[in-house]
Amino acid sequence: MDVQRKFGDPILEVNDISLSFGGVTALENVSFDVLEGEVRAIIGPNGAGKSSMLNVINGFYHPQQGMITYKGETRKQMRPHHAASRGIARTFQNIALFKGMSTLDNIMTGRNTKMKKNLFWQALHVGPAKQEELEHREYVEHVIDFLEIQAIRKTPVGRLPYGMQKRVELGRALAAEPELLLLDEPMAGMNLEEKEDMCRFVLDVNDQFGTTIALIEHDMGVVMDISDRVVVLDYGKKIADGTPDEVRSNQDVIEAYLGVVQDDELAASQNN
Amino acid sequence: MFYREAGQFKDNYASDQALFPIAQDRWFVMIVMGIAFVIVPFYIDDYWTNAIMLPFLIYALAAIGLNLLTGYCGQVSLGTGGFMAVGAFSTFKLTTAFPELNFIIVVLLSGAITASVGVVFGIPSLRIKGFYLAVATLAAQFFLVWMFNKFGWFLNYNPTGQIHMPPREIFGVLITGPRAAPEVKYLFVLIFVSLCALAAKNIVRGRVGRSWMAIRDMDIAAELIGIRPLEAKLTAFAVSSFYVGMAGSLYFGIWLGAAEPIEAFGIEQSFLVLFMIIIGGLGSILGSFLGAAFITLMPILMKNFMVDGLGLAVVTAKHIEITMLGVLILFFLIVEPHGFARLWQIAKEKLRLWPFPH
Amino acid sequence: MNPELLFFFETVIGGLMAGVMYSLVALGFVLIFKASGIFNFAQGVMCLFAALALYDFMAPGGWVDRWFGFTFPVWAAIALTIVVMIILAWLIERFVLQYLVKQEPIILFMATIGLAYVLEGIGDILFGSDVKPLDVGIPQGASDWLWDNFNLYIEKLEIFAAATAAVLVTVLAIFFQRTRIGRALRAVADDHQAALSVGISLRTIWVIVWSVSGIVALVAGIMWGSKSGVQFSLSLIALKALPVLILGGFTSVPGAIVGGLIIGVGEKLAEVYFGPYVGGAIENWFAYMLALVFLLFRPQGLFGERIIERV
Amino acid sequence: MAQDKAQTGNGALLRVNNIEVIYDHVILVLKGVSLEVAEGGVVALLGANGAGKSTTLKSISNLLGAERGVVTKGSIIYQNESVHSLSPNELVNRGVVQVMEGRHCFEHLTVEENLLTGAYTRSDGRAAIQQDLELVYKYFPRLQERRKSQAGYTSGGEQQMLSVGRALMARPSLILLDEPSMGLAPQLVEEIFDIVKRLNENEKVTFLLAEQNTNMALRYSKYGYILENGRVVLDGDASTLLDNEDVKEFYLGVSGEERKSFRDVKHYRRRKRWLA
Amino acid sequence: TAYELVMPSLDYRTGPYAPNGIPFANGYHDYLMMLNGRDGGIEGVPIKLVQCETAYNTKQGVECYEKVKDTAPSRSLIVQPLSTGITYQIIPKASVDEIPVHSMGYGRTSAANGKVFPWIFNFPATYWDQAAVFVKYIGEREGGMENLKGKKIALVYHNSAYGKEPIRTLEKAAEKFGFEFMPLAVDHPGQEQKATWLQIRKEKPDWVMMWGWGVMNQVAIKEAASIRYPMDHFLGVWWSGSENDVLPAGDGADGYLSGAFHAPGDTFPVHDDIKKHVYDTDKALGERDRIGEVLYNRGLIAAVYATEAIRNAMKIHNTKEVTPTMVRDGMEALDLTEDRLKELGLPDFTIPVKVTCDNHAGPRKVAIQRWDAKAKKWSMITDFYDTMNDIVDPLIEEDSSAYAKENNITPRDC
Ligand SMILES: Nc1ncnc2c1ncn2[C@@H]1O[C@H](COP(=O)(O)OP(=O)(O)OP(=O)(O)O)[C@@H](O)[C@H]1O
Ligand SMILES: Nc1ncnc2c1ncn2[C@@H]1O[C@H](COP(=O)(O)OP(=O)(O)OP(=O)(O)O)[C@@H](O)[C@H]1O
Ligand SMILES: [Mg+2]
Ligand SMILES: [Mg+2]
Repeated sequence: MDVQRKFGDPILEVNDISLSFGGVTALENVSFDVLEGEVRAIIGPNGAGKSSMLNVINGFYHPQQGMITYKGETRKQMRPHHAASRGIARTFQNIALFKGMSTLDNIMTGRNTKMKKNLFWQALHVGPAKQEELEHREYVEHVIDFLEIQAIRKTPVGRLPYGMQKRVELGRALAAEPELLLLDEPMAGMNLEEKEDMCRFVLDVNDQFGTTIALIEHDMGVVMDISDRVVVLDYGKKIADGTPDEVRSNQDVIEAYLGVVQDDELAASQNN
Repeated sequence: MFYREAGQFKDNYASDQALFPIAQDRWFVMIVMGIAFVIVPFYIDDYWTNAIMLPFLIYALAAIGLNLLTGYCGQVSLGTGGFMAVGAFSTFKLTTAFPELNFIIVVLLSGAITASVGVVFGIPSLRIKGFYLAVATLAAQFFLVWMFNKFGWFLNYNPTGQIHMPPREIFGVLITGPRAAPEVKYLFVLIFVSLCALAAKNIVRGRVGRSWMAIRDMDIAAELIGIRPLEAKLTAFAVSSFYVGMAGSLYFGIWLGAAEPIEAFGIEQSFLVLFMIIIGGLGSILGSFLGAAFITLMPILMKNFMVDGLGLAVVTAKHIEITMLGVLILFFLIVEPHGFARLWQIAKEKLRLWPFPH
Repeated sequence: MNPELLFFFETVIGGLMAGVMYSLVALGFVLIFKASGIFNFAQGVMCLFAALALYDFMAPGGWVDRWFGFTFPVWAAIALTIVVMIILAWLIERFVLQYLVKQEPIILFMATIGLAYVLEGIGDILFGSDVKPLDVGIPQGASDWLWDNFNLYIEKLEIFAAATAAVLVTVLAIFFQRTRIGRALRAVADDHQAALSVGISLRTIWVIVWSVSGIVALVAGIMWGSKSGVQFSLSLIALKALPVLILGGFTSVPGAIVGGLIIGVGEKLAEVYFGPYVGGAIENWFAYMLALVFLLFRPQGLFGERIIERV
Repeated sequence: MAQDKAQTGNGALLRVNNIEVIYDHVILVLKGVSLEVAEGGVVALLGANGAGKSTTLKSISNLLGAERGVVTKGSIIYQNESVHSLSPNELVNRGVVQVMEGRHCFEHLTVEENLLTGAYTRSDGRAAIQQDLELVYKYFPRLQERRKSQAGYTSGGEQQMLSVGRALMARPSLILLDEPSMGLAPQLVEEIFDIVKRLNENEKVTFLLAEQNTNMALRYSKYGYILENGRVVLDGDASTLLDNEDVKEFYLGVSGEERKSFRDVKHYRRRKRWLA
Repeated sequence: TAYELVMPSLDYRTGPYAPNGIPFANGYHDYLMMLNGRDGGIEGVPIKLVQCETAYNTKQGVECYEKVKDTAPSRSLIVQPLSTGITYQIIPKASVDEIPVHSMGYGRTSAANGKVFPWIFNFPATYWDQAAVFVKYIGEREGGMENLKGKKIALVYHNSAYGKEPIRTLEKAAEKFGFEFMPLAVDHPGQEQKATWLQIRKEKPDWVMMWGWGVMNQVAIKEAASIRYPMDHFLGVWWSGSENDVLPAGDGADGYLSGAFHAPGDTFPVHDDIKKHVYDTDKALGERDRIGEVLYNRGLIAAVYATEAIRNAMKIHNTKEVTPTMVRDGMEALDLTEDRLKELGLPDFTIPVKVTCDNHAGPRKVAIQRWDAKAKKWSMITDFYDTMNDIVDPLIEEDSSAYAKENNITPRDC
């Protein structure tokens, strides 16, 4: 890392979170924080509780125990739309796009919380409602340009290949102008080239808009390269937390997750 | 080839978001509207008005209403008949209580009353989903109809439980009752339905429409990106019921003129409108019209063809008609599960590429 | 016994019995839904169709009689009707379902409505629309023994129906939960495409379930046909089965029975004790309201599979 | 192209000849794809998003119908027999099983029931099935831990393991794997490819796998096809492909000598394409 | 081409009520076809029967009405809507189109008032008359009207406009005679009536009346038999008294009573003519052995009334090319005497009917018939009873004047 990156105060802190479903414990006393402006990775073996953690953060799961502090406000749990309107946006592990809608409309939904005109004006579709619609359309077009998906603007997302769908999903999250962006395996199912693009998008969002990013990813190359700090979960417990380099050399992490370091990519990135 | 978009450039977002961004579409719609408004009224007679155009237009309005709820917001409702009854009875009570009230206002108010009833019965949708909700909405269907049938107040204490539309004028022209001229009824309904369709189209391409569709496609994700299910679902129920209520109002006021709650607003009514939107195309305003046309006209056309054309016995024709209607429904579903609207779209895409297949 | 109390008992038992009759219809819905995720609106018409076919095999003046000059004894007629229902299932699969793999539930629902029209039309053309009194030898009338000894009024037909339903439910529940085919059926309901990919033949499965539910429809058709004659109205009993269905859960065989019992008792008690105050005929909506109330607490019905909500 | 470079003589188990696929009547997706899989081979199908990998696999296993896609041209020959018109279950009976992309599990069935459903077509008795169940559990211990949970409630990776495990339960002779490594933790990715290797060597199972993890895929396979825009643009032995400069640059991310850090990619690369 | 008399018939041979609609439609059809075959129509002018299927559905009824009303060459001379719902629908339209409607024994009762409803006829009796006659009959059976006091009379009714018709009359009668009135609604289609009959079993009404239709009738009669309700205290309106209704209950239905305004059976000369001119010439739609069923005969008598009215019209206006307006005049001058009935081959089939300008409901008399389960036969067991004018007339007056007011109709002078 050539440039020294600067981060602000913690935008998000999770404290002592425990979550279980019937007999299954998904999270157990997990605490960590995310600093403003950083790229924070969450890694861990399958079923470790990473996705559950994101679900807790934006209010879909309600933890049995623990506190979440977001932008200085502490609560036991969030309401999903409350989280959304306070600037938390996310993408999903199993793509959760609105299949029947076009790319453009999908991304426009991301701006829903920002649109205010009431039903009556919308039914008439003149004056203020139209104005508002156009303003937001313009912002969305920025996002579309940014993600280079102009060509599929009007395509129903159900028809898009997997990778494109992931991109549209990112677009939808970006359209909300989030302060905290939660990404659940954004690069799964992409080839290298596309991963590079995706990393670029993530880093650009982070740079240009100062958006804080929390990201789950299994590709160690990506995680090690682009994240500032990494939390490692295993069986619902936090087993490590630190910079990529610290984590990589942590014996627990190697045993639980990375396996014997033999991955070419990992080796390669170590050489870097 | 015929349907070429090339060369039609849009240089601002407004024109890209226009109702019919493609010129051919614009022309097509204008021609259809021209015929409907200018030519048809000169030729229309009692039969065409009462047996064909009024049911078609009024059902189209109801279908748009249900489509907003089911096709756009994904909440399957079988309470349409009950909500139409609310519209009809509101109209009856309003015109008899305030004979001077303009009929246009009566229709709008009936819609509004139905909307509020719709919201109440929409509340369970926050918890109940899919077919469970569909069946649960039958509670509304049965309860509302029962209520209108049971309490004399709704019927103005008419001993036989029928309601009648008294003759009413707007701007000096008789619009309801048997003496109203067929073309007047037709034009009135046509104007109403066209404006409503336009408003519906506007709603579904704006924020509210998108949040409905988001709820439909994946309600959890929608909630997580900041769409309030409560707000979205209840507005869908409200707007949908508003439309259905107006349809009920016209259905009773202009078309039938008299109605009996159980018969006129029974569960068949709910199913009928549901067929229309599925056959026409869920999530399509155009589809609502196509579906309404199919379901209201097809049986009549088939009947007239078989009885007048082929000279079949009436009863045989009826049996064949029922069977054929079923066969046609199956046929179209197999050809294109997403309804006529989708078929139309595919046809357009083919036309665009014509003479090349892909 | 105190007449008020007796009346209460009678109402409850009457409700239970009526509920069982609804359950028989609901069971057919459950089978198909559980095994293919299709909300089969044609179930009611299938009951009618089965009863019509059965009647035709047995009664003088039917096709069989006219063409061959004889009629079948009851058991043979039932066996033949079962064959007819299996053929019907095959035809339905062959000409309709096959083309609708992986479509959305509402589309499949619509297809079954189309099917209902076709069956109704064909049933009318083939068998006419007269009322056909069906008698397969099920005892009719009030049970004399209960009447004489306890002054209780219970229909023999309904006792018979209850016993039949109990047997059916037991067999079907075991079939679904314990057998390989049962597992495959549930798999199909979850994901058509994935089921195909593991080698489950949707076509076979569909023929099987539609046949089974055709047979269940026959049973329901026999019971209702014996009760009120075979005629078009028979197809409308589907509407009485719907609240049972949602209350018990679309996917649960035992749910169909328990739901039926609750709805039956609930609506009868309401009609008898609450109805007179509001003018009566509240049974219909009350059944739905009752189901709705249960659903508010358990959106998947009492015994239905949990609706999986995840991101 | 494929024919003249046939991998192992004429013993091709599967031969796809010049197929065209159209979705929804109008969307042409595959524009003449041909490929060949030798008996006992491991063949990788590579390509960017939307190149048509999944579509190719689905046309082989005949799962396209469910998505309103049709093969309009060409032929698919398996064991010297055209399988174009067979139903998917008949294909499974003949030993062709596909693991679909995107974890199609039976949500309401438990993990174990899912696995057992995988053995639906088998008739070699309970004991044998039980044995294979143990085997799958051995490969994926995580599944054993969650065996009684409803599949719909398992994590993404667990579902992925489940769909791979389920396919193994059918004891197929040809497995079509669509992105098996997606969403799996690194050591599991390794594990999956190990399983591929083991089954291929010990049980003579043939594999056709679509993968994004080019590096892995090519290391474990013998032959590879690169698909772009619905056409095969390059094919060859895995080792040859690994050495191909273009492949290296675009699929392996090694330009010149070594791999670049993701952070260092400072501009979106204008990709060079073999075919527009 | 030759002039033809257009007579539409809005049938329902499909849907839940088809079992009842079919025999009626057959009776109507057969009589007209018989006239065509035997006499070449009415006074030599052939009849053009235009059938239209409504499935007992109001909306389809509207379509049918609009379709048939202007049929060439004569326009519809007289419409039989055959459903209370459709009748209500058509009443205002027909009045504007000036086409007479005959809703025989159904439809809107207050249409009896010819001053307000010049185009609508509902002779020979209305539902309110039927209710009144039932009360009279019960009084007679109880040994005098004064004995009605303190009796309990239940009404099991189809929960629709049709089923609700008698309620007002019965309420008035209950007031007057001091019996307890207990209405029990049954929802369409009425396959499940357990609750109703449990209530009856508990409350033990002395008499039960029924206004049912379709499957509701059959189930009710069966249930009544099951709870061992005495069948000779169970009275159905004339639409609840056909073979279809009682046969499914088997022996249990023996002794069940129902209203009627014509005789059952196929023993009248007219039936022989029908067999000869319709069935032997293969023009029939129904089966020969069902001639003479109650509803068949009802269709037949409807056809008799209509054709006699047309014949009248021809006489009055002295033309064979009658119009609907003329037929209306013919209806209002209808006087079907006993002798005329005999001439028509219907001796003692029904009572004489006389319709006038202000009385469109005719004699308003009803008889009672009883079902014999052994012989599988209905038979008339009483004479025709008069209605109770003191109860019914004011109701008709009230209802028709309310209608007139609502629709700005000035009652004509008669
Ligand atoms: N059901 C469908 N309807 C219409 N188009 C489709 C459908 N499925 C796929 N496509 C289109 O077919 C093309 C190829 O898709 P396919 O899924 O085969 O790609 P892929 O190579 O598997 O991509 P990925 O790596 O993202 O999985 C894409 O452009 C996609 O838009
Ligand atoms: N709603 C739920 N009900 C029951 N169990 C659940 C639920 N959600 C998650 N789990 C379980 O909790 C554990 C953690 O799941 P989670 O999805 O968080 O894993 P993950 O770390 O994201 O794994 P992966 O990398 O495979 O996606 C898993 O074992 C999963 O089966
Ligand atoms: Mg996860
Ligand atoms: Mg793919």
